[in-house]
Amino acid sequence: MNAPVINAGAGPSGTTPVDALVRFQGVTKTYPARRGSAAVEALAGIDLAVPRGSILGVIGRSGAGKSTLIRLVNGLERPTHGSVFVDGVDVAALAEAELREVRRSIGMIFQHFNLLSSRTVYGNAALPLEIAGLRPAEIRARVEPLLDLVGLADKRDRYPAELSGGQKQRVGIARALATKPKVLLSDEATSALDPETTRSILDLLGTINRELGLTILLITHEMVVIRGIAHRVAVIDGGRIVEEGDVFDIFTRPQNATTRSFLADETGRNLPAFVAGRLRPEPVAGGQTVLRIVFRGPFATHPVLSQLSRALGIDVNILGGAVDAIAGRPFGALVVGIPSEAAVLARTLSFLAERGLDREVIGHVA
Amino acid sequence: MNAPVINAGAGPSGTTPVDALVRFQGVTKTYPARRGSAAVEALAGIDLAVPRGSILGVIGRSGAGKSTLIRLVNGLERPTHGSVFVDGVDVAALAEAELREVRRSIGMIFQHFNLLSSRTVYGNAALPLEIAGLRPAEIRARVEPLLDLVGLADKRDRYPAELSGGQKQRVGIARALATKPKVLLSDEATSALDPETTRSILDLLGTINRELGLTILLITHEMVVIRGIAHRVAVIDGGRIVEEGDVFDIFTRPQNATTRSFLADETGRNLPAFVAGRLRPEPVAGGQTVLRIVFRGPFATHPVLSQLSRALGIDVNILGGAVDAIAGRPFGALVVGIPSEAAVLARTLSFLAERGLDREVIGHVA
Amino acid sequence: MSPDILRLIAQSTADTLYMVAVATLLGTLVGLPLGVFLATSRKGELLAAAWANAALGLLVNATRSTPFIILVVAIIPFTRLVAGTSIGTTAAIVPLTVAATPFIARLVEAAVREVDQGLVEAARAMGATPIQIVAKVLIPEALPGIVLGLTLAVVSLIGFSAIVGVVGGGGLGDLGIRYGYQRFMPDVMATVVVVLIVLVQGVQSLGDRLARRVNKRLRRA
Amino acid sequence: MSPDILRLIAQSTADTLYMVAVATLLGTLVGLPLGVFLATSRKGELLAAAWANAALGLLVNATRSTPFIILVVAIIPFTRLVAGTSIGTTAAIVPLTVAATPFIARLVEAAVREVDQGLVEAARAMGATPIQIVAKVLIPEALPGIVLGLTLAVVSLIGFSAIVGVVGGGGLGDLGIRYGYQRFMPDVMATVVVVLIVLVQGVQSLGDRLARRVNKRLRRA
Amino acid sequence: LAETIKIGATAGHHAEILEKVKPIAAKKGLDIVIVEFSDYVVPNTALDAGELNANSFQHQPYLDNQKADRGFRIESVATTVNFPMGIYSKKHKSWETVPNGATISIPNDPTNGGRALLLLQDRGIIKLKEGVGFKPSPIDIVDNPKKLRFLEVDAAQTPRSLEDVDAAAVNTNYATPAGLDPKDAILREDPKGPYVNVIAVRSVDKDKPWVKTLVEAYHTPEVKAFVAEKWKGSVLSSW
Ligand SMILES: Nc1ncnc2c1ncn2[C@@H]1O[C@H](COP(=O)(O)OP(=O)(O)OP(=O)(O)O)[C@@H](O)[C@H]1O
Ligand SMILES: Nc1ncnc2c1ncn2[C@@H]1O[C@H](COP(=O)(O)OP(=O)(O)OP(=O)(O)O)[C@@H](O)[C@H]1O
Ligand SMILES: [Mg+2]
Ligand SMILES: [Mg+2]
Repeated sequence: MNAPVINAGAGPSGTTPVDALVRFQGVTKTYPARRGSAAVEALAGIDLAVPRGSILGVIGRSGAGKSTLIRLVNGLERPTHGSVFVDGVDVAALAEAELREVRRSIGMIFQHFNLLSSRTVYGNAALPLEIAGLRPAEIRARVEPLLDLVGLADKRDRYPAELSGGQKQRVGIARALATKPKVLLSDEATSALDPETTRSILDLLGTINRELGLTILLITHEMVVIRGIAHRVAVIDGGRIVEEGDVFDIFTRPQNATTRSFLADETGRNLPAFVAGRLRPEPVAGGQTVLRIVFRGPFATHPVLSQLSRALGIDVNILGGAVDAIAGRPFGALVVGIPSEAAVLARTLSFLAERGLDREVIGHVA
Repeated sequence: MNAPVINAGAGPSGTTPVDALVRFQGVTKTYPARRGSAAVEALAGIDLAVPRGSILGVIGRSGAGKSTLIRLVNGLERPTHGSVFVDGVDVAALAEAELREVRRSIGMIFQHFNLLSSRTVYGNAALPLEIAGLRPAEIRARVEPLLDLVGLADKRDRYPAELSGGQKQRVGIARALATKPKVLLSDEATSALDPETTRSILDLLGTINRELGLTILLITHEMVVIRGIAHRVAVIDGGRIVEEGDVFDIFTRPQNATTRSFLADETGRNLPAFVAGRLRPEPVAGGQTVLRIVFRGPFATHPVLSQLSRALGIDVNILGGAVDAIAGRPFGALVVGIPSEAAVLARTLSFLAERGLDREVIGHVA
Repeated sequence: MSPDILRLIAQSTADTLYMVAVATLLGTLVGLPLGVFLATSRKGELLAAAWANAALGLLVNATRSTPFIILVVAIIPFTRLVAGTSIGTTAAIVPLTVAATPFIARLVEAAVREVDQGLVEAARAMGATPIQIVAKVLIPEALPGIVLGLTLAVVSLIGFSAIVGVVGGGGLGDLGIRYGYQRFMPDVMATVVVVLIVLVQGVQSLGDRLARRVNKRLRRA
Repeated sequence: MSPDILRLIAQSTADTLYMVAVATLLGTLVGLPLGVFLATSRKGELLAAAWANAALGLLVNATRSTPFIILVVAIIPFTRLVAGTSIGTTAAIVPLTVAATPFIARLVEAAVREVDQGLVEAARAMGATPIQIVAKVLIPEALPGIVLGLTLAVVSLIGFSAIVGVVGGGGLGDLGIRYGYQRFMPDVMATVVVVLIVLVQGVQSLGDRLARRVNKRLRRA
Repeated sequence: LAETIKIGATAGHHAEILEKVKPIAAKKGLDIVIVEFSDYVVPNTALDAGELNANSFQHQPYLDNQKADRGFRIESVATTVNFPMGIYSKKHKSWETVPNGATISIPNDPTNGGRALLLLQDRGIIKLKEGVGFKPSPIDIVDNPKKLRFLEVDAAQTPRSLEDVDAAAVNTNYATPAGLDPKDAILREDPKGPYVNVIAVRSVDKDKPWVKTLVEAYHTPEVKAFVAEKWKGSVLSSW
């Protein structure tokens, strides 16, 4: 139809051999055993490439190894085996002193903020610039607009102990961006932020990514963040990458159980409780058959349900689901009810199949 | 139609005079001025009641005063003016020693975890029980199942420095629940958790709430948390409560701009970028008129769009939005496109009006 | 050196160990709670007893500012009461302890002040009594700092114990002074210093090791 | 008390202040970097120079374990080199400084070890050099602890300075011992002790106040 | 059955001599325990309190003074040795060449410091306040025509200060071990002065039989020979 279908333009595709700014090669990280506690294999055989200028989202269960993974990029953690290349240099092989140069081009937002209690908001954001040796006037010119951007201009002279959780996190964000790094490592940078502030921070990151080509590794538990800003996503589970690829592909056709479970809330894949509670395996006379239909690709924004309804002369009842954009491309997953008649079901399924839509019979309700 | 419409049974309604377990009365909290920094009015005239056995979600921008608000409940912060009643006792008027008794019936999950670095996971979770004077055997009987529930049984003897962010947070959750408190104060208890773990924690809290009547004050930035577990929600902005009430009411008909902005991502109220970018104020010949339709109340699960499509013989194109349950009740907000003809629009609007659905013309696309 | 001198050195080493060990033990017994109290009892703090805090602070300062010899003499009646005599190694422990206690108290105070206030808050939120907060939060969390402080105190005491020669206390430092300094026997002086260095080196590395052992904040990569 | 004695007390107070101030200043100048180095140079740490760490640690321990009088004698040539003479108030500053430095170093070391490793990590992630980490992270973050440590050191030095009577250093403590104690003039002794207490009390409360001022971790409710 | 007594002594000569006395006394049935002090007050306090049976470290003037000051009930039962004090110099061959304004280091304890000042007064170099007794201090100087500057240091430190001052007043017990020859002193105390040291006991004990044994053991030719040989005449026995 004439609905506007736009392909997400930004971000290199992952299928062709890419210019990887960050590349993990056979990386293993084991935290050694301690009296009374066994060793922990936090990462096991990680191979992963982050294309230059792209935003890679990293998701995974608590304790899966996400923080360990990104801490390897700037050498805060050393791999037990394997190599981590940043712009062609194996940081795992560099001595601490040699790492310094590399680190100055990497910004990092820490999961626990790590703000200096002895410095004000301004002083904290200025720190990496001082370290880089900028003059006070240059520092001011850099930091003040940044504090404005993260909405902390009025907290400029406050100490961290006087800030709310989200305010601290925003200081960490400003600090990581102050040096205009090539790579940004972001460990749950928006977890303490409200949705509105989160959006504005994501907009900021997106803008820097587009305009300055910033490469971002972004750990998050908020799927909306991945959907909104990431180009690629890596799903890590038990120290292994269980799924990795284009955000749209993975969000619309997750293969791994963990990924599916993560996406359940986000893409309307889960059944609302009021449907789930009534599902039966067998059709009920006069009831409805519950289908899940996934809209992706060229038909994502076609009025498929409307046409189905008219073509078959049936009521199609939307029970749950969502239609939204993922990585800038329209996508929908709806749970619908159609009259419980074998013929109706057969015709519906073939109608959907003709249009290349994923469809799945979930059950029946009275 | 015959779709299963279920009312959220749990949680007392907020309209009748309730038995408030926690009640804020004219509470103001000002952090005093410091050399070079002005005073901060974190809370300004808060009146709020939390019914016994209910779950109150508190949302608001970063720095709005949420943490300050819940820290008043157990007297960690003293109000500048006003009273905070917990089970009829004004905690603001109690001396530190008198507060102790009240505090033992209140569990708290801190935004920054506040785990003792010198104690293992088990030791941290056991702390409140030691303080309450339980014997080691009783403590073990209480703590171990709880560590199982939060998925930390295998980290039992680890120290916080060896835990991931989410693992730390779960220790904090286990610790807060260990004493079987009457009231739980939760400050972003799931912010560092992946969606799956978040769900399991919310299930746990929901169960305790239902079975033991635990009253919960829950700060969160994740609307899915509110939607999934809270009965009531308070929106706080600039130290004031700008909106408060039943979750379903507020999520489906937010009055305040902040609330709306927060809910945008969650309930499909926002326009997908590919629609928003093409919106025009005037109809385009052969184009579509974009409407937002909100499904709530008795018609929420009726196949309204299907019927509209058939009744008017038009294609109704779903451009965005979501259908899901809020506080256990079905709710939907969809952005749809109908053919851009004045007559079609008029008939559509009256069709929707007859069914009592909120509708709004947003614009037009080519 | 004559065997007599060697025997003297052995005896003095034993005396030093004895005096320092007992003085540290007793000094810690009193100094630890005293230090915790000083750290937590100012206005607006956990135990909030501003008056007692000021009084004890003054007492601590008074003890710390009085030159040791004057202190020794001033407390002779007390020493007699406790040790039965005012001279000799055992008696010397009394003034040594009196001097060590406020020193240890200040070191403990400094360590306790470093504890994250968020943890105290967490314990308060659980309804912990001040005693519980001290026992379960402040001391365990300050332990690495306290251990380093005690190490510092022991080393200081070893050096300090030289002065107890005033009351015939004996010990290595006194031996060094009496033979090395007053009788001008450089070889005795050198030997004493070497033994002292070995002793202090041992105490220090033990303390360092222990402080690291009890420090659970360090990530082990 | 005769005006002579009063003049003596005034002079001794001035001497004490002079000696302690200069010794603290010089001791801090050397002890601060030394302490930071000791805290950060063990294997696997920031400046990782295990050998230098062990060597300096030994030096510090050696200095700390040597009884002061022996130290005074041992460094007489050095004292002469620095002060031109080995006796008198100015000369006394040299051994006093030598004794103060390792003490201050250990106190600074303990304070620096308390700094949250996460902050060091953050600075490392910014590409900070070890010197920058020390100057911009470790020292500012450890400042409250360092201030308390220096307070402790100054108070100890005030008490300690009594011993420099050995080399004619003068000062309050020495006056107290010689007149109050040895010549049995209880009024002089009492006066000296009172002046000392006032001095120490002043230093301590100044230090406490300063430590709180530089501590930005405390929430003000 | 042997009787045991505790004798307090200051480190150095007094203790060393007692070590020599010890075996002799033992033969006479008296066991001596020597308690060494590095202080001049505590040995008397301890004696007065009965924690010591005797002490041997002070001369008669000092003892008198202490008794007057502190009301000790102790008294001397025998004289021991004398350490005549000398004024030494590394810069000047004789007192005559010591210039005006010279710095003199003297012991900083009252008796020894006092001795140094009294020695200078005896030689007419300074004048002390009337009736200051045996423990004058530099503030008791009323006339000082040579404008000498006095630096009070620890008695054992005086020989070590010779490089830094024009002259130093050194007790003989510190002079000899420091390598000074008492004959080289540019000024010397009269060996027959009042500063002969004594053994002191508590007044109540003075007639006890062990006192007699102790004094007898002390005043033996062996001890005298030991003193003479060890200190080559710079320490004078009184018996
Ligand atoms: N000790 C303090 N001194 C001064 N201002 C403070 C202090 N504590 C909090 N504030 C200020 O009070 C306001 C409310 O803080 P609060 O921590 O309650 O916010 P919040 O709603 O919890 O925010 P967030 O979602 O970011 O955690 C903020 O502007 C904060 O900067
Ligand atoms: N220093 C350490 N010693 C031992 N085990 C550790 C250490 N640091 C991390 N771990 C363990 O390694 C695993 C991975 O930790 P990591 O911090 O990478 O998880 P994460 O994916 O970031 O989790 P979260 O989402 O909860 O932050 C966890 O099981 C954790 O307990
Ligand atoms: Mg993590
Ligand atoms: Mg908060």
